[in-house]
Order: sequence, then C-alpha cells, then structure tokens
Amino acid sequence: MIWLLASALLFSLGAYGVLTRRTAILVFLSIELMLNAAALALVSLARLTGSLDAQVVVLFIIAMAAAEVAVGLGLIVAIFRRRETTNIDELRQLRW
Amino acid sequence: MIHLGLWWPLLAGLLLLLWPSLGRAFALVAAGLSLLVSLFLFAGYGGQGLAYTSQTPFLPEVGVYYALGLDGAGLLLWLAVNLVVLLGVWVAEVPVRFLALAFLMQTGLLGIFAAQDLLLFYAFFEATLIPALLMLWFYGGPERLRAIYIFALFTLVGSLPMLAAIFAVRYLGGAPSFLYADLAAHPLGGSAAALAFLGFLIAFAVKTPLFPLHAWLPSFHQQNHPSGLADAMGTLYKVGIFAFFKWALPLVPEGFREFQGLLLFLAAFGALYAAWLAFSAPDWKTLLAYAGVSHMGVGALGLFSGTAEGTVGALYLLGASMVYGSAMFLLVGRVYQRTSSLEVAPVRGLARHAPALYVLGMFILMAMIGLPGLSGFPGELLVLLGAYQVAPWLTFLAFLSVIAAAAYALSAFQKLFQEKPQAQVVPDLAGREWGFAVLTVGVLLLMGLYPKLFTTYLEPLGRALAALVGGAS
Amino acid sequence: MSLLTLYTLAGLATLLSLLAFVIPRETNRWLSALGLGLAGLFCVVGWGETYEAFGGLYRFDTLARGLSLVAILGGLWALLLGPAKKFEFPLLVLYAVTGMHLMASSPNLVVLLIALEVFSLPLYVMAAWQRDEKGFEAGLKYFLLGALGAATFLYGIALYFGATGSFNAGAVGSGPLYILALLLILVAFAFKTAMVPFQWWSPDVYQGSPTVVTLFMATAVKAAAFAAMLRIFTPEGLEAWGVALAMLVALTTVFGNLGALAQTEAKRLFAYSSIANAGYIGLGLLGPTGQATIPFYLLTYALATGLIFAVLSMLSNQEVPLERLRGLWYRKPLLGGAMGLGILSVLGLPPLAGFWAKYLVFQEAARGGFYGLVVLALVTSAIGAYYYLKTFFLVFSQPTPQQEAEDREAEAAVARFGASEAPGVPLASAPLGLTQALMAPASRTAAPAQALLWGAMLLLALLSFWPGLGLRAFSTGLTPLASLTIRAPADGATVEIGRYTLEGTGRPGEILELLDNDTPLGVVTVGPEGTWRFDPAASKLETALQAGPHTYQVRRAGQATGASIRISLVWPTEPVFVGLPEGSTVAASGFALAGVAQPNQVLEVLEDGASLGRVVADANGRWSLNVPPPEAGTRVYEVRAEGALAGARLSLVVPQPEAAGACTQAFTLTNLQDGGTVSRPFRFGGLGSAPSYTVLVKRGEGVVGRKEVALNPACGWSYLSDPGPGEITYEVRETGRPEAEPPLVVITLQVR
Amino acid sequence: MQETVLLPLIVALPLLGFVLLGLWGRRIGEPAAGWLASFLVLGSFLLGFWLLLQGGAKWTLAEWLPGIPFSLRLDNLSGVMLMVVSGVGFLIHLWAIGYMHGDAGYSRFFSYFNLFIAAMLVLVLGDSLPVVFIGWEGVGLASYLLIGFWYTERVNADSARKAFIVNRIGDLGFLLAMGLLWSMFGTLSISELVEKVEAGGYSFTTLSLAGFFLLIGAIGKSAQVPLMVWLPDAMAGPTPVSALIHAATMVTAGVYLLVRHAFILHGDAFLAGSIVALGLLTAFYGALCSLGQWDIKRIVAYTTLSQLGFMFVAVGVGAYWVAIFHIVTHAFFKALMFMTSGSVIHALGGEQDVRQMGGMRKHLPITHRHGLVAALASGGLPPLAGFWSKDAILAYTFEYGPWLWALMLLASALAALYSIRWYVLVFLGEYRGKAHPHESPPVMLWPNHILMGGALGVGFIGLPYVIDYKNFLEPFLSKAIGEFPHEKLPVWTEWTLIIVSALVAIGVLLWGFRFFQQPLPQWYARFQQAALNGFYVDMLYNTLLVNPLKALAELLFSADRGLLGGFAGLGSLMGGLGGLLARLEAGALRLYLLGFLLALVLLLLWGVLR
Repeated sequence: MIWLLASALLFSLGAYGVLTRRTAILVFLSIELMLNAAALALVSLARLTGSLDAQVVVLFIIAMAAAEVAVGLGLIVAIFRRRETTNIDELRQLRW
Repeated sequence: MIHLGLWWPLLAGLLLLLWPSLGRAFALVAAGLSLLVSLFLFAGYGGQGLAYTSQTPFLPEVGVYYALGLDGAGLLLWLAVNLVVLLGVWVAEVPVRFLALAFLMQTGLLGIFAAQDLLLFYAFFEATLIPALLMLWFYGGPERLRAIYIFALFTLVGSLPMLAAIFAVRYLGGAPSFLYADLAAHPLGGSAAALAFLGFLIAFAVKTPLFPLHAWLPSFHQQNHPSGLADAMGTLYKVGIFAFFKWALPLVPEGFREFQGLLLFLAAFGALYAAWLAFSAPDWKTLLAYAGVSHMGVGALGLFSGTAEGTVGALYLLGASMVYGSAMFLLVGRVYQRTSSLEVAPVRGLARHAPALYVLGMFILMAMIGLPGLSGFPGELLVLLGAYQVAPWLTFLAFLSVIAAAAYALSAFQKLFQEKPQAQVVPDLAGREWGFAVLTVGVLLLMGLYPKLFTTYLEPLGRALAALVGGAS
Repeated sequence: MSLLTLYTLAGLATLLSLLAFVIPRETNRWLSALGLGLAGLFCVVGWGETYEAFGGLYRFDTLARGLSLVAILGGLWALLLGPAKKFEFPLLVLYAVTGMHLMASSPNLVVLLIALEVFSLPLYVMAAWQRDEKGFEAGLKYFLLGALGAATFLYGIALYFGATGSFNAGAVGSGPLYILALLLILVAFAFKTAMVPFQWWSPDVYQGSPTVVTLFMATAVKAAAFAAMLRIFTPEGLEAWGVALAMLVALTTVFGNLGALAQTEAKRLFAYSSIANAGYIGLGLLGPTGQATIPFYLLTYALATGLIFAVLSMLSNQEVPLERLRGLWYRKPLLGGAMGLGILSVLGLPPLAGFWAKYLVFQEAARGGFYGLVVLALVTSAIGAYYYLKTFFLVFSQPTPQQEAEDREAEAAVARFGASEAPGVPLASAPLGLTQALMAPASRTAAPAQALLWGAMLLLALLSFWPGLGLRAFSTGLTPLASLTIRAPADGATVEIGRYTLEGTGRPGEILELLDNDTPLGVVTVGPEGTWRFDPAASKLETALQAGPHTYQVRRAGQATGASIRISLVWPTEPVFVGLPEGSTVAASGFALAGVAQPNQVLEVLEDGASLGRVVADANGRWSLNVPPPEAGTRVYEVRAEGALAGARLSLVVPQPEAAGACTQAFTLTNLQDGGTVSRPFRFGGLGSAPSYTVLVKRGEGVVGRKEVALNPACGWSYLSDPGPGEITYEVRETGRPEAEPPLVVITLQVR
Repeated sequence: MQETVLLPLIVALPLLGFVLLGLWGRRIGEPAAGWLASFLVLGSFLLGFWLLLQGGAKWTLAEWLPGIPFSLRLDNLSGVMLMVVSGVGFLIHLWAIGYMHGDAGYSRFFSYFNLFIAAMLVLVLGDSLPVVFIGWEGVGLASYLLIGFWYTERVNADSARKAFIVNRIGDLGFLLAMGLLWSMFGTLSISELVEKVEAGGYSFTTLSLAGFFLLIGAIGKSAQVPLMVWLPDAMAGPTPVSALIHAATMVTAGVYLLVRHAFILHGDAFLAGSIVALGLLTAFYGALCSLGQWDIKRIVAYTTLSQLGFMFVAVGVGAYWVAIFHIVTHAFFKALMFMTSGSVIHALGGEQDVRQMGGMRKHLPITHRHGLVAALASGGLPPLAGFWSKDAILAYTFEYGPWLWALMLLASALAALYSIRWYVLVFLGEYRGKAHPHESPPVMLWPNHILMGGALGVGFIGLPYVIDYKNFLEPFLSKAIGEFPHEKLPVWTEWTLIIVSALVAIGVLLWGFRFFQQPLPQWYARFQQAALNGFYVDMLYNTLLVNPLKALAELLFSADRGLLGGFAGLGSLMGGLGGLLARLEAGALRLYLLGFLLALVLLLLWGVLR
C-alpha cells in the first residue's frame, strides 16, 4: 500500500519537474519520471493482487517509453540544430 | 396530391436553375399550375380538421416523420403563397434564375404550412432561409452584405432556442414522436413550459416580426432587388403568426399564459410604433416594411388574446396582408421600373400619365389601411372584437395605428401620384401588368366582400385554440 | 476473416518501410493509398457482425468498423493531398491509421495505450514536417503535451487496475480509487480530443503543422479517441464521470465558439471550430444510445471538416489568412463550393447532414437529462453561427482585383517552378519575392484530390437527405444492450382485452417501469436473454383492462423517457380468462376464475364439460366466478358465451388436498345462485365443517333422490348431477340430520 | 317587413353606376354619363319609396363573418334618410350635369358621385354595425376622392387627405364602440342590441362608455367641435360635392347614427349633457366664423356647421324625431343655398370671392329668387321650412332648461344674421366683379325650383301639436326610433315660444338687411379678421398635435436604427469576449503545461471530494 503512495509522490515530483525546468530535455525527462511512477504503481498493485497481467504491462511501458524517447529526442535535436537552443520559452511564435 | 403541390415548385425551380433558357413562359406555367393545385385542394376540403394527411417515417428511431396535412389555415395560406408567387412571376422584370430562387422559397413556405411533424417544420422553417439569403446575395443592393448578416443571424440565432424548446416539448412532455397529434396530446406543464414557450417565442417573434426583434426587416427590404419580387417573398416569410397558432400555443398553453400579458403589450406597442415610424420612412420599401410590421402587430394582438374571433381574425389578416403586402411591393417595383427611384419625398404626380396605375395603387393602399369592403378590414375587425374582450386598453393602443396608417399611406400616395405631374411622360399599365392588376383587385374585393368563404374553415380552429388557451388575460 | 483490416494495415506498413528505399516514391504513395483502400473495403465487408480475436483484446464490431472507416478516410485524404517528395510521409500516415484502427477496436486499456502511442508518434513527426520555425515549435509542443497525456493515461490505467482488478474497459468498480482512475483516463482523452481545459496545444499545433496534417489530426484522431471513449465511458457508470464530462463539454463549447470569433487565420479559426465540435460529440456520450449517434456525428464532421481543410491545403500548406479566401467561389468554383458546403454542414443548417448530426447529439444529452447543457450548447452554436457565416460570405464575396493578380502570379510560379513540394525541385530556386502562402503545390490539384472532394461532397449530400441510412448503418450490430423497445403488440394495433401480453427488449437483469396512459402499470425485470414479458391483466391498476386507446410506455428507472406504443383495446368478441396463466396450480379448497367479455354478456363456465353456472359480465366487461373445490389433477375450464358451442379453454393444476386438520369454516355454497339456469351436466359445492353432507333432490314437492357427499381433506364438498331438463330444487343438510329440519341451503335451478 | 332581394338592389344600382362609369367612363362621354348616374340614383329613390310604402324590407346574409351577419333593413327612420339621400342626391346629380360641363374628368366625377350615394345608402340601410361601418368608411373614401377631385393642385390633395384622416379618428371611436358592444352583448346587429339593452343585466357605466364611443364617431363624421377642422377645407372640392356631401347627406350621418342608437343614449344624463354642450359650441363657432368669411362656399360651409350644432342639441335634449326633421328641412334649404352659390360661381366663370360679387339680383333673376328663399328659410322666417324645425328644437330645449332656450334663441338669431349677410353680399348692391354673368342653363335651374318648393313646403310635415294641423313625421319616426315619454308644454307657452322666435327671426333679418348694405363698422372688421381663419383653430391643431407627431416619428426612426446598432453592439461584445479567451493561448509551452496539470489536479480533487 505504501508503494502506491510512493508512486503518487513520484508522479507529483515528475509533475513539479515538468513545471519548473526550462530546457526541453529536462521537461521530457520529468515526463519519463511520471511514466516510471505509473510503472511503479502497477508493480505494487500486481504485488497486492498477485495477478501477472500487471507485470506484463510494465514491460510494455518500458518498450513504449523507449519509442517515445527515440522520437522525442530526434525532434529536440532537430530543433537544437536549427535554433541552437532548447529553451522552450523562446519557442513562442505560434500564439493568439 | 399534396406532395405534388409541395414539391412541384422545387422541381420547377431546379429545372429553371439548370436550363435558364426555359424562360419566363415556363415559370408562368409552373406558378399557374401550383395555384391550380392549391385551388383544387381548397375546393376538395371537407371543412373539418386535417385533410390530405400523409405520414411516412423519416427517422423512426428518433420519432421524426415526414408527415403532411392541411387544415383551414394551411389551405388559406397555401392559396395566398401560390397566388403571390404567380403575381410576382407574372409582373417582375427579373432574370430567370431569380424566379428559380423564388420557386425554391415557395416550396419552403408551403412546407412550413403543411408540416405536421415539428422537426420537419423546423427543417422547412430554416431551409426557406437559404433561397432568401441567395436572392439577397446575388441580386441585392450595394450594402447587401450587412443586410444578409443581420437577416441570417436574426433567423439562425432566433431559431436555435426553438430547437431547445423542441427538445423540452418532446422529452419533458413525454410524447412518443414529433407528430403534431402526439405532441398536442402531451402538452407541457410546470416551470419547463415557460422556458419552452420562451424558446418558441424568440424564434417566432423574429418571424412575426414582433416589436424588439423586427430590426432586421427594414435593412432586408431596403437592400433587396428593386423589382419587389424578393420583398414579396420576404413578406410571405413572415410566418410568425401561423407558427405561434400552429405550434407554440397548442403545445405549451401553460407557458403561453405566463407570457400572454407581455406578448399582448409587445404586439399592441409594435403595431402603433411601426405605423408611426412608417410616417417618416424615406423610401417606399422602408415604409412598406414598417407597414407590414404594424399589420403583423395587430394580427399578433388578435392571436395572443386567445379568443376565437381574435385567432380567426389574425389568420385572416395574415393571409390578406400576404396578398396586399406583396402586391404593394410588386407595384413599387413597377413604379421603380418607370421612374427608377423609390424615394417618397420628391413629388412625381404619376396619376396624370398613368391613371390605371393610380387606381391600382389606390386599391392596394386602401386594402392595406383596412378600408371596409377590401381584404384588410374583416381581419382587423375580428381582431378588434376578439382582443377588446381581453385587453381593451391595449386594443385601443394598437388600433390607433389605424389612424397612423391612413396618415402615412395617404401622404406617401399623394406625393407619388397626385400633385403637380412631372414633365417626363410615364407609360400606363402595359399588357402583362393589366393581368396583375385585375387579379389583385379581384382577390382584394373577394376577400373583403365575401370573407365567409375562408372564415367558415378558420372558425373551428379558432374555437379549438380558444378552448385550449382559455382567453383569460 | 475480418482480421484482414488489421493485417493489411500493419503488414503493408512494415513491408513498405522495408521496400521504401528501393521502390520509387510515386509507387510507394500509390501502394499505401491502395492499402488504405483495401483496409476500408475489409471494414465494410461483413458489416454488422462482431469478431473477437486475441482473447478479447481485439473486438471488431460496428463501432470499430465505422470509426476505422473515418480514420481511413482521413488517412486517404492526407495521403493524396500530402507532400509527395519524401517517402516517409505515406509510411507515417499508414502507421498512424494502423494505430487508430487498433484504438477503435479494442476494449483493453493497455492496448488502447499502445494504440495511442502508435498513432501519436508519427503525428508528432508529421506536425514538424515543414522543418521551419513554426513546424518545430508545433511538433515540440504536441510531443511534450502528448507525452504528458500518455503518462496520465498510464497512471489512470494503473489505478483502474487497482480499483477493478482488470484492464478491460467495461469493468465495474466503485470507491474513490475507481473515480480517480476514470477521471485520469478522461483527462487523457480530453487532451487527445482537445477538450477545454486540455486544449492548449490544438490551436498552435493546427496552425503550425502543414494543413494536410491538420486535416488528418482534426478528423481521424478525434474519431479514434472518441471510439475508445465510447467503450470506456458506457452509460452505466454515468454517475461516476457524467458530471465531470458535462463540465468539460460546457467549457469546451463556450471556449471553442467564443475563441473563434476573434481569429484572422483560417487554420486557427477551424482549430477552435474543431474544439467546439469535440464538445458537441462529448454531449453524445452522456446519452443512452451514444454508440449509434456519435459515429454518425463523427462521419459527417469528418466529411465537412475534411472538405474545409482539403480546400485550405490546396491553397497553401503554410498559414492561410482569411483574406486569402475572399472570392474563392469566383476564382476556383470547385474549391469555393466545397468550402461553402463544408462550412454550412459544420454550422448545422437544417437540410444538411450537420444539422441531423447535431440534432441527434443534442437529443442524446436531452435523453440523459442534461437539459441545461443542451441549452448552453444551443446558445454557443448560435454564437458559432456568426464566424461560420462570416467565412461563408467571405468565400462568396467579390474577389478584390489585387487577389486575382496574386492568383495569376501563383499559377505562373507553380507552372514555372512546379510545386514547392514537387519531387526533385529544391525550394530555394523559387524567387523569394513570392510569399510562401502562394506556393500551391501542383500535385494537389491533380485528379485524385478533386475526385475525393467530389466524393466527400456527394456523401455529405447523401447523408443530408437520408440521415436514417447512416443512423441505421451505425446502430445495426448494436448489442441489444442499449436499445430498450416494446416489440409486441405492434404499435397502432387494435387488440382484444386479455388476449395479449406486453413483450420487449432491454438490458439483461435490468428493472423497467411500465406505464399505461402515464399511470404506473407495474414493474418487470428483463430476463437473461434481454427480453421481458408483462400481462397487463395481472396488474393491480383497475383501468388496465378498459376499452379505448392505451399508450404503454417502458422506462428505465429514473429516466424521463423510453420506448412507447399506442394501441386501442376492444372488448373480446368471445369471453376469455384473465389473471391465471395457463397451467398454474390453484387452491384445492376452491378459487376464483376471472376474465373479460362484452359488457353485461351472459356467460357459462364449465369444468371438464360440467357447467359451474352462469355469470353476467359487469359494465366494464369484467366477470368472475368462485369455483367450488375441484378434484385433484389438471382440470380444463372453459368459458362460453350463452348459446355458443365452444369457448376459451384454460387448464389448471389442482394439487392433492393434504389433510388440513379440523375444518372450522362455516358452510358455504360458492358457485350457484338460487333461481339461476344451468346446462346439463353441472356441479356445485363449497366449504363446510361437517364430515359429510346429504343432498336432497326434489322436483316440485316430490323427493327424486338423495345423495351423500363426503368432505374432502381441504374441507371442500362438491356434488355433480345430470338431471333431466326442467325445474329442480336441491336441499343440502349435514348427513344424519332429519329431513324436516330446515336445510343449510335450498336452491332451485332451471336445467336446460 | 318582408325579406326581399330588392333591398340590396337599391344599393347595387348606384354601385353599378360607379363600376360602369369607372371602367368605361371615357367611352360613355360627356352628358350621357351624367344622365346615367342621375337616373340610377332616381331608380334607387323610386325603389326605396315603393318598398317604404310596403312597410319596409329586410335582407340578411348569415355568417358573413363568424357571428356577424351582413344584414340590411329598411324601416321608417332609414326610409326618411333614404328619401333625403337619394331624393336630394338625384336633384344635385341633375344640377351637376350642368355645373361640371366641360370638365376633363366628367365621367370620373359621376362614378365617384354614384360611389358616394351607394356608400351612403349602405350606411343608412345597414342593420348590423359592421355593415354600417362599411358605409361609414365608404362615405369617407368617396369624400376623399371627391374633395381631391382636382388632385393636381396640392391644396386640394392636402385637404382631401386631411378630411380622410380626421374622419378616421372618428371611425376609431366607432370601432371601439363595436368592440365594447360585442364584448358586452356578443352581437352587433342593431335589432338584437335593442332587445338586449331592454333586457338589462349589464353595468350601466359600460353602456354609457359605448355611447361615448359612438358619440366620438358621430363627431368625426358630422364635423362637431373637436373634429370640425376638415369641413371648411372640404370646400376645395367641386360645388355639387359640397352641396351633396357637406350639406345634405354625409355630415348628417353622425346625427343619424346617434338617433339610430337612441336606446343607448336615452336616460344617460352625462351623455345628453355632453352632446348638448358640443352642439351648442359648434353652433356658435359655426355662426361666428361664417360671419367673417369672404369665400362664398366657406360662408355656406360654416352655416352648415352651425345647423349641425342645432341637430346635435336636438339629439342631446332627447328630441330625436326633431333632429331628423331638421335634417330633412336643412337638406332642402342648405342644398338650395349651395346650388345657388354654385350657379353664381358658374355664372361668374369660377369666381368664389364674395367681394367680387354683388348685384346678382339684376343679372341672374331666377337664381336670385332661389337665393332669397334659401336665405329666408335658413334664417328661420316663419312660414318657411327652416322656422318649423328650428322652432320645434327651441320648444324641446325650453323643456330641457330655459337657459338653454335663451342660448339657442341667440344662436338662431346669429343664423338669421349670416343667412341675410350671404344674401346681401351676393345679390344686392352693384356688381363688383369684371366677368359678365349669364343665367345658368335650365338643367341647373329646374332642380333649384324643386328644392325651392321643398324649402317652402317641407316644414308643414312636422307642425307643433298646438296647430291642429296633424303632425305626420313624429308618429312615423317614433315607430322606428322607439317611444320616449315626453310631456307636452302647456298650450300658451308653446304659442308664446312660436311668436317670440318668429319675431326674433323677422327682426334680425330686417336689421341685417340694412346693416350689411352700408360700410361695415370698425369693430366688425376686427372681428372679421379673427373669424376669417376660424379663430386660429387650425394653427392651434398644427402646433399642438400635427407637428409634434411628425417630429416624434423622425425621432423614432433614428431610434429604430439605434436598436439595430444595439444588436450589432451585442455581437461585438461577444467578439471582444472571444478575443479575451483567445488571448489565453499565449503560445508559451510552460503555460500550457501549467494549464494542463492545474486542470488535472483540480479535476481529481473535485472528483474525489464530491
């Protein structure tokens, strides 16, 4: 049960990270953190209910996270090559 | 038979759109045919309840039926619409595509009067807007864009509360389908009734047009094609009174009773306000627009009084005002064609050169101000008799517009026809216009001298509504 | 068989990604277009059946077929209008469509998550396709927020698993954990469908990414997301997430319509319009039969918005300021017309399909009881009418000469330099003087794109005049679960009282209320196979069996409306039994037989051929007769109108009367009345406490016969006699009492 | 009183004339149109007379409107009016043939003339109030057409419009009366109303309100004080129009309406009082204005106004049959007066200013004789018709109150004064004009002869009871109007009244005869200036009513455009709101993330705490 609280804490930590960090990579990193928090929650619930499905799902999550990283970082690198900065505050052309 | 009457104008319109080379002759024949059909329907009407009904499911899961049927009021208004379209097609100097749009609108209007399913009615009610917009759009005056915005927004924004009211009537009332019989069998009660009626009120007030929501009318008429055909169709599109009579009052009588006081006041005030305004209208089209608002105000007063005479008077006045309102617009179109100006102010003294036009103008104007013996009077008299029982002071207020009507009509008439004739020679009525004149004068006299022909069919409807709404003020 | 859609999509995607380096770009594009077409075909084949695979992870039912079709339509459009220069674009589209197909057809949450990722990742890349400032910004924003959404979704799934113990959508759960899980999932989908307050990304991303991708996003993504929502948020759990969704929808419709009023750029304007439409579709979720109406709405919405964005993409891939649309009708009639039709349909002008869609969705919310929300939605769509009309009239206004000059310039530039996207021509060589917006790629106005425009317009027109077609298509294969109907007797029929029972369908195990002319008639529970039966005669309501029109209505508990039929009841021509179903067991000590006949009609009740006496039906046609204690076994009772040879039969089972101890009831004669007329043979009897009774048969004054009748264990006595015609009197006394003593009962009968 | 289709035929004849002359007027040509119109009117006169001899007639078309039959009814009262309308009407038609000789719109004139007669007949014969109303407004329309006959001059068209609008104000009163009676009794046919009123069972005040509305209608049509402004301007029409419509028939319609509804007015002190007051005021106003006029037709118009005042007083005091008697006598001598003025104008080639006339005695001997009889009859010289009817009114006013009798005596003195002034200025002294007058053709003279005979003899049908010569009119009329108790004055007071009014009349006529021949004193010139433009009543109405209304109309027109602005304002408000919301999308990714997470947290909190 304690682990559920831990995952919730991890999730909110990730959220805090998303809000405060300025560079895209660190924001993405904190999102990955939230993903892992969800994985942790799943593992703890699997332990509680004893069902195997949850553990299989955790494996899926890891694979999915990897795919996301691949595409995400590709995008961030492309932006860096063009704008020499990954500070998300400078990307403000699209508004109103 | 009813389907032929309803969809034939649409077919004719589409044919004309695709092959304009068919020309005006075809249009004339088409309009004549639809008038014949409605005459045939009128003759065959047994006088009681709904005739020519037909009902096929369109969206059964939702309870929407393609249901048609004509009662006394529907038949009278069918006759009026078809007659006006015939007159318009007969005399308006307009390109053939314009006539096609008029036919499209005619089907929409006939649908409004024949629909027995609320949602079908709503579909026709909205669909008629498109040809009207296109007419204003393709053949309008310089600032037609602004007029279109106002007209489209008033109608659209007006009719969406109606959709909410339709839901309330159907789902709170508990009726199994949208058919008129089912809805009328489950009138809506309680607090929802007031809200539902408000929804109907807004939509139909725009179309009556009732006082505050009439603002779209003057700009609509000013910017329309000077031939007057578009304005005539616009006059036919003032279906508010019929809609109140057919859908709003029977379905939500309790809601109506709560708004009755306000409605009576708006109708009476609108009648006088518009008649007064017409006095200072700069051009003929604005004058006729406000005159229309004034007459509809008087009609609305009759209907909202909830008495049998008032309802019969309102419906009769609606039919009559459709005929003489449109005829007057078409006449103004003919005057424009002769003198290429619509202003009221400059004196033109046409009577000297065009006496027949002078007499025709006199007839229609006298009918408009409700001279007994012509079509305006029976309706106004019945409205007076009905409304007086419920709200004597408001009736007095509304019927002051009778004096204002005489004022604005005759002063404008004098400047146009009488006084010093101008040098420029104006041709009198030509071949086609004689047909228009004879037909119009004939109908005005028939409706004025022998209203029994129509009122016998309207009478039971009026009494039924009075029983339902109770006529209490 | 119907796994083929999945196989074609996934298989083709992988195959092409391998072959892409070798085969020329054009064939790559045509192959993927062909693949999409094939997948669409497989969706349509076998419409209506549901096909389960992978142990319940993949359910290919009508909902999946419909929405996969919408996704494939979006994909085809993006493909045909998309840039042809690079081979990656068709592949990305294929992967995205596969992801959407998966999402539309699986009830398992984890598979949904994976499907979400499968179609989101290609979209992030496609958003950044333009490789310019705005493109990257759009891509990054979409990516980061998308990742955040996925994380929320995953966390929601974890909690969902915690609350319900299963990953399948329809699982039943309760308590705060369950609500938290559902809300998290709701947030994830709210983000995907751009509902306020999670819609931040969509205006910017719609504006930044190429118009073709925006088209794909606006139509296909919403279809897939709502398909999943339909599976997860089923009407049963309405209390848990209903109000939350209602709040989201309210905010969305207001924000979407109001925000659009102040827009000057076309793509951003229609981004707000698609936010508003997401709100309207959300309305559909709140009603009981959302499964049929939402796909219909999505189809019409996809067609209309697809038309709009297709025309925008034909104008330019970058931004399309509204002024650019001025006079489009006069410059390019086909584009102008398509745009006009699209706008009017999205606006919801009556004869067009958009109106029927909007109406159905509003009706769902009304049925769900969210009246306030419906009114708000109506008001906001009235506000929306303004900017739709503004654009509509812009398209149809006279083009300014300066615009026409711009057009001619663009045509010349395209002719000379070919499309900025045309294969082989580097962008740089085009003179920089032309604004980017001008570079309308030549390949876009080719035949297939125009064919698609015409096809979409025709389909939209078809749906405008026969909405029933679309609605019925989407609600065929619908599990009886949702539909609540009364099947028998037929609506509008005239039926004889007592000769019919009400039957209909509903959700198994559900409790339904029945009303007769708006007064409660009774309650019935739906059987396991989803059907229910109810005999109005059995109800306590006394008006249930009156002649005249009856409106029977069946409703779910707590809902205002349900299915209803109107029938008119007439008196049965010949009498009939009511109240006792065939073959039910009755009390051995005597019971009451009741039924319906013509008012004050004279009837005769017989038991196995023996008359039990005449009875007269009362004013409203009801009659009843107390049957004297019958012998054990199955007895056949018959009721005949006077003079009729036969009548309705009813067989009842009389149990063996077990010894009921000392009989203390007073002596009674239940069925015959003094002075009645009877036909031969006849039986009479009643209750009593003496061990046995003697029946004295007299004709006039002379005693004709004497018979002793024993009391049966159920304290009932009965006497069967078959005398000659004429008048006969019976005197019943306890056995052993002297003749002279006044009898317990004296009856004289006329025997026919 | 049998049901016969001949009754609507009476109306149909002049209507036929209207239609025939209207459509084929040019083809029928100059004199034929006149004769056709005249004979049609004669036809309806004879038909009416024949039906009247048979004791009246009835004709109804049931359910013309729901609950309202289209019914005509000829009883004694409408019989008398019919005789006046069609009789005098026929004579004026004959006279107009001569007068309108050479006018371009000759047949158009006679078609309008016949329309007027038809409308007047409908008014008189109508049994149910809406039918009377058809005649009522039909007559208004005909007067509009005829006053504005020469519509090319702006002044004629303006006065026609003015007449129609003022009449319409009266008609509104009539409409409201119909509305009230319908809501009270549920029927509008006069015969049923009579029974219902007798039956009672209604609140008395509402009945008097209905009476008041009828009074407003009558005032509008008979040009009584508040609504009398249109009659003098109505002289813009041709003289036969003034003679027929504004002397003999239309203006008396108001009196006829009140007499027809005597059962409502009777016994209501307030109503009677107000009618008397109005009548008196109009009588004095008409007399004084007439004395100051220079245009010959305006002089006669104001005299009509004054005489109408007399009739209203008669109705007020309850002498209903006397009012009708005065209508009959007035019709003869006023028509004669107008026709003589017409002949003079015709003779002088259209000259209407009295100052250019004079000395007609020598030039037009026959017309002079007509003028003399007309002036004396209008002045109330004893043996002539004017005296008997005026004297009967005076007798009844004496009963009502001696103070009223004195005032009425003064008014009749003024009447004698303006009549003799008219005679003197036109016929005596030297001819001041330039044209050379010639006698009118016989077709104009013969109608005048008949009217002169009438003016002389018609008085004898209603002699006061003291003279043993039997009174024909009172029993004849009271059968239709209804018996109203009226105790007779003692014989000697009746005789003294007769002698006093005779002496006053003769005295004033002689005094006036001499007074108007010498140069007029200074005070009279000043009075004349004020009287010339009707004591500035017109100017008063314009400043008080007409101009403010026009200004208000302009104001309302701009207000209406403002209303449209209001709706546009609402639209832009929505646009502004939208702009605000769009501002939220500020483009910063961190803002979006913050928005996303904040919403997430709020939603979860709300979900759990609910």
